[in-house]
Amino acid sequence: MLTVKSLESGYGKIKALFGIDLEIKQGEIVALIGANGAGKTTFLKTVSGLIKPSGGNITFEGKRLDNLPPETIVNLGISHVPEGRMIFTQQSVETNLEIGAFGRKDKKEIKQDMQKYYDMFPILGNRRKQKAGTLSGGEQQMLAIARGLMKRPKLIFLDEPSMGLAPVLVNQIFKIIKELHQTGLSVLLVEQNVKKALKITQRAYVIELGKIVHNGKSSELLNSEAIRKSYLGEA
Amino acid sequence: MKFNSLLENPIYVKAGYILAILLALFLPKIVSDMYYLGIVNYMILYAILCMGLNLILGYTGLLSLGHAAFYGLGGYTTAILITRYGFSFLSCLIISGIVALLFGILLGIPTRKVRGDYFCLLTIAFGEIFRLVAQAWIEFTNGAMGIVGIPIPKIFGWSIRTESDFYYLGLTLLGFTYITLALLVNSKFGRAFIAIREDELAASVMGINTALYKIIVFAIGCFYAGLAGSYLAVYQTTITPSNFRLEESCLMIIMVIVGGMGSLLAPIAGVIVMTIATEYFRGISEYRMLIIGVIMVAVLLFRPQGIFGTSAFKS
Amino acid sequence: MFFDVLLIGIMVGAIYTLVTIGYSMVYSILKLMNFAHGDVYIFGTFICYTLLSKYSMNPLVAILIAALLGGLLASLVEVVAYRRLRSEQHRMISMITALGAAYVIQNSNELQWGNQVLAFPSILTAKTFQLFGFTIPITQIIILVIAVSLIAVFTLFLKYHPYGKAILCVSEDIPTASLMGIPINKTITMVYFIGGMLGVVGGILYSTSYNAVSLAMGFRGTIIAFTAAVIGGIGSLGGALVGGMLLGICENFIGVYVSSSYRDPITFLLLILILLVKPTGIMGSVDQSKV
Amino acid sequence: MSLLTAKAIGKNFGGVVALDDVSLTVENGEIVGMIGPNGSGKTTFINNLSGLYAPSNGEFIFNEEDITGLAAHVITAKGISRTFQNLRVFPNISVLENVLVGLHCRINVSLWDVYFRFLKTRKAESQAKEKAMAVLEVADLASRKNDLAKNLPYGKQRLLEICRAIVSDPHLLLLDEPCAGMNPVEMDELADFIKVLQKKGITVFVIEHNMRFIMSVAERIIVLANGAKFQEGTPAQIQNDKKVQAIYLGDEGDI
Repeated sequence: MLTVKSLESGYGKIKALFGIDLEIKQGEIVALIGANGAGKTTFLKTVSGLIKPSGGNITFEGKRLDNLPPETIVNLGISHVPEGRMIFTQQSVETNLEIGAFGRKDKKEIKQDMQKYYDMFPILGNRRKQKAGTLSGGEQQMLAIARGLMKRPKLIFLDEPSMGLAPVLVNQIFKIIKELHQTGLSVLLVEQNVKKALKITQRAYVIELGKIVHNGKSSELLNSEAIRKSYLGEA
Repeated sequence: MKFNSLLENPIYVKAGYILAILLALFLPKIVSDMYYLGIVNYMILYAILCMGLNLILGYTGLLSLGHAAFYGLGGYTTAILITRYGFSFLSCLIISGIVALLFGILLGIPTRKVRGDYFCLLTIAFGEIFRLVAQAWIEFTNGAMGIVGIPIPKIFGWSIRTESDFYYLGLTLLGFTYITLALLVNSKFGRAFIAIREDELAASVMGINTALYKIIVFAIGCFYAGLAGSYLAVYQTTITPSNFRLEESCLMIIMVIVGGMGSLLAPIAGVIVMTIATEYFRGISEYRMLIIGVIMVAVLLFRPQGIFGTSAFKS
Repeated sequence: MFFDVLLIGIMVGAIYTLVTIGYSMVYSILKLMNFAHGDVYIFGTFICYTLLSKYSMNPLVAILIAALLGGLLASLVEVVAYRRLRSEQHRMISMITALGAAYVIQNSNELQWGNQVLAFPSILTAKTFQLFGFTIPITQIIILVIAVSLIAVFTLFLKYHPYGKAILCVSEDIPTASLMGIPINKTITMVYFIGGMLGVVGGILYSTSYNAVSLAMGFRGTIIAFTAAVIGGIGSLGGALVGGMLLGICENFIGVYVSSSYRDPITFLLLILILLVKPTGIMGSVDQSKV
Repeated sequence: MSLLTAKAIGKNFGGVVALDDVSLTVENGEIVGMIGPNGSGKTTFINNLSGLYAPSNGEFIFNEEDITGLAAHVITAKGISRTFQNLRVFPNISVLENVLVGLHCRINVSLWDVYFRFLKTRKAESQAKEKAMAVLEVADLASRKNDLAKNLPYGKQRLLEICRAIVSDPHLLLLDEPCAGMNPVEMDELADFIKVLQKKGITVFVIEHNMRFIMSVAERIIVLANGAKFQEGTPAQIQNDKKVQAIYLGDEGDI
């Protein structure tokens, strides 16, 4: 579905990715893990078009994505739920969801989808008229995910969805991600909560200093020494 | 490319400087047509203004659209002191610079609190207040008619009458401007100003009192405008509020940009190019200002560092 | 007397609000001081003047054409002069480019219409009516109604139309908005278009109520818009309304009770004082930049 | 007496608690590391210490002097220098000039001197240049002194930023993620460089994500989580601490 070959990218002159190869198959849930500053967010931003790649190529369902603007890429079916949630804090919960569906013409179904997510996240339903900035961190994360789903994507990128959330909420978010995958959505999950991420994903890539250093079945990586090292250094 | 490598060779550069200085010293002997010498005198006037503005704009990165007001403060100070109170030109010149400097400090104080673009608005507002007050306060400034009949200035017995006299007076002021600016820019203060332009926050953790330095730089830049205003008053023998309109501030900015921001002598190139362009297009005078505007936008879009400016303003 | 001044102040305030909206929106999205704003609106006002006085066109049609042309000019300026500069660059450069664009438009306007004050045809009735013992001119009421309803329409557009919401989201966060599929370039051009249009209508209303149009009103308009936007807090519609009204009313009172020739200096002084006391405007909030 | 004592530092941003009751000490000559997940408040701590923000609660005692809430330039003059997470060299001036800006508060020249005492100014300037060059020599940047800072490779720019910070002979150097964006070779060079600085008597406080780096450089590590101090110990202790592992790797939990 998504194939990334020797992708290079960075900010201005500063390179952050040095030849990333990554693949996601239809219906898969894949984790991309690595320490802070390893290049995870840069990778997502490059695929979704926020950063222009400096080398390599990205194909999604046979179409080249590199050098397309983000608004085109999202319309091809990739939703990117950015790090730090980045909801529109001055707008109502409802407006945030409507904006998520920007460009969709099927008004009725948009309404249905919104209702679906209000049912899925009742707290959002209760606060639909409230400014999104007044939501708590966990609620904002739910809103960000729901907003990302309003486009009816085929593939969704989740960047650090558990960041800054209380443990109870973290579990809840991971449950939601698991359920989403079960509905047939393909997921690429970037996480700092490595263990949980490996638990709910099928495969995982480990990124270090802009390069993929391991990849394989999540269950195998879960107890691997390599992962611990990647995070805490050699003992 | 060739031009740049020529600039890098110290021998050519030195020869160039000597040639330029000789040319400057003997120009009135070479240019006999007073009309052209008059144009050169205006160039000198603008060079002083633009070098001062460049300190604010190009070195420190503060956008000031009120430079004409400080120019005007100098002009009115000299005009009023000479015509009404019989001050000597030299004392007027100094007082004019100081008046502009003091107002510069006053207007510079807000830079401490206010963001860059709001500061720009402040300078516009100040410029307009100055012009409108000069227009409305008829008892003091003679309103829109301006102050006329400013007498011929004398310095230590030297009466400055002819275009050539004014040329040497201007050249002296320009030399003073250059030397004092060079001293400042090549000191730790100059580096501090540039650091503020490059990254104000980083500058502050380098131990630079950014709030104070912005006031200093603004006031010093305005000081030169005061000098230029004083020169204008005696050179034109009349000044009116319309000498100091916002368009004048814009023109100075255009000159600085075309020449190049953040390099000491570069604005002079802008002054020369823009003055010649203005003269060249005189034949189609109604389109002249339009063409100048187009040049300005084009320069900004395609060569924002100007002819000789620093790469800080390049994309 | 007091009441008349207040009424005119409110009318002028409503007009200023129209002029301010576009300016404030642009600022909130791009953080760009659009110096060309006033020159665009005076261009539209001149167009309307020509259509009315030379071709005796139906006022409504003339206003519509003028507003459309003004909007187009504003978007043209955006595409030609500002778009390239939107990427990372020294902020001062984009500000000066805006200044350059203003210069070009202003000089083009001058070529066409000169720099004299022209008599703008009066398109509204000069009749008055009595209410609670006050004489109220109908012109001012009509102008007020037009201005207020345009502000209302635009507010509703922002609140309910998908593109309106898109504008609000773009002004909050451009990258995230693009992740939602919002075409950023198109949206920004649209903001310029709408801002230009509203400005032109404001300019026409102002000119018709004073029966005058001149080149100098353009630059003054830019300053007014900026001042009102800053006073009210940049980027919010409410702010534009508060700022515009406050400015319109203050200005009229100063003009009548203090001195008409010191009207503008005092207004500008007010601006300076407000910036000194509360740099974020009366309704604005503080933003702390990330280190 | 410790070089730096932070007493119960707290910082709120409009109701959001970024730092909560953080107390720590830094001894003279130490290299102290601070780690913690994203958003745990590390940079906020440094920003408060270096005077970019004023803390909402608590106080910083530096060299037995209360420096809480002083302006950034004053704190620098007192001997605390810093670098930035997102690299803030002055891009359009030369390498040498960058370092000279770092010397700003140590060049004893007033405006009066600039205009009226040329000889004094010249002497001060040339002394400053010598000093700057000496620092550039140590960092192996001397040969590139005339290059614009932005034309250096990324790793060298990072190094330049540190040179700029240490040229004023600070007592305490704060490094905010100095490794970000560096490759492993550059990181090793940096680690060596920091140890050289320590030998020169500079106390170093470093925030870093890269564990390999911080474990090899720091003598003592403080772990921050959710704005509060979470753990403190030697690198070995921190590495084997189950609780620290949990905040970095998370737990499996019941999903």
